[in-house]
Amino acid sequence: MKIRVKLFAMLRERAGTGDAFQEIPEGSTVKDLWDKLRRDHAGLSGVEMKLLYAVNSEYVALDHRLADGDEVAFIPPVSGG
Amino acid sequence: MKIRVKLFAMLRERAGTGDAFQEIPEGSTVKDLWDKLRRDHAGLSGVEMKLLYAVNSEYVALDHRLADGDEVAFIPPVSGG
Amino acid sequence: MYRLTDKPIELNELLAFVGDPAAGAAATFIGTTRDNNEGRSILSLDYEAYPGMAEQEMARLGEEAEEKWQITRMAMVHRIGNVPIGEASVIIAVSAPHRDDAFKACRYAIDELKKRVPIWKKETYRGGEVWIGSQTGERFTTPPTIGS
Amino acid sequence: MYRLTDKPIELNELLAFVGDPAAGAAATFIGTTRDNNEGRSILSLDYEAYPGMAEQEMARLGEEAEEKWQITRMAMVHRIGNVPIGEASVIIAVSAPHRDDAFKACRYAIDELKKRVPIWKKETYRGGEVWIGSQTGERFTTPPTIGS
Repeated sequence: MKIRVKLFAMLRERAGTGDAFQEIPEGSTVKDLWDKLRRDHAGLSGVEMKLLYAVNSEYVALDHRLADGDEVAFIPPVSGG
Repeated sequence: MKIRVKLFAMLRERAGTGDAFQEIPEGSTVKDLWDKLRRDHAGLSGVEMKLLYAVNSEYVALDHRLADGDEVAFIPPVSGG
Repeated sequence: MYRLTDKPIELNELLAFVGDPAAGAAATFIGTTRDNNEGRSILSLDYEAYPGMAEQEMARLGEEAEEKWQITRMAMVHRIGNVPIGEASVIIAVSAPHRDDAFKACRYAIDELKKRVPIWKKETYRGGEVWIGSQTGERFTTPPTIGS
Repeated sequence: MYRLTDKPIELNELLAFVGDPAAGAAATFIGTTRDNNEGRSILSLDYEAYPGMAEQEMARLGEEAEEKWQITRMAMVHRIGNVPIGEASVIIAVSAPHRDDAFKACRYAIDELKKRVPIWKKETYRGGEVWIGSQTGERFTTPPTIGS
């Protein structure tokens, strides 16, 4: 499946990109995608902060199953205001 | 004693004046002044709303004793905002 | 800044007054004149104040707010005279390092203003007018005016 | 009106949007960038957002406020990109027939925005920068950037 990955703030800086496509196997979850990103980007492997996850702009749980064409956002602790 | 009397809003309209001088005897209280005003102005005699009283711009009780030159305000229920 | 004015209140002026590089939050309250009250259509609104004492009471409740919360600055301006429908009759602005203080102080200020600052509102309807706060059981329209 | 902008936020635009002859009260919150945080002098501030989702979450919490309180209209604009010290990073305006609803809905909106709208602030100090919210125990300055 082809997934669009959005990274923000510190995650974006650590990965060196905020917007990329990833190929992942059928049936993958948000967690599978995150594990893959951490393997691919050394800068993400040390991330320990609590993240939130959004698929197509809706918050989801880490075990949410992805579909082809999904946009997945990894959301570090927000600090707007 | 010469006292300056300030009346506002409905009291002012009922008395026909908002700013006047009154001569009252030495030792008079705010209540004495109010009783005199009610005798002088038919429009004030029927006033039943709860008033507040200020002498020289400070809220006082009805039995506050007046001094020559005081400015006494009769304050109907406020409705600013 | 505690002031009465017979001109439109300039919110930006209040905000400039309370603005401060150390204050991260500002809360404001804007009271506007409505076109109706309890189902009756309002034609016009007039405010009267006791000048001097009104500003003094506003400043006093500002000081009380400063004792209760950590605020940077407060501004409060009330309009008097005729206020066209939909325009601001009162604006309060409060700045503070943190929003909780700004909100609470702003709320306190408008609540206390309505309780004790000597200002009165008169609503004019078709066929009558009422000094708000002074209504009696008799449901008067225009009260008789007695010469002094 | 739920919006991101990279230009100065115009409070008057928000107030015009929420203004209504039936609404007697408007509460606003203005968050401004401060020149310091926990004793450190801030040189500059930058905000980043997840466009699309940020506006959607703002609109959602506006709808929640409408369910909880009787409000007339809400407007919420957050600035992104570099925000000079002392300028507004966020403004929320809420109109309502009565002030209690306006205050509560405005407070709810800023509290919830800070909890869940996907926007991030980066503070730059002399010698380092920090994404607020993402600080770790190690007290990093500029994090290493790894190429993709």
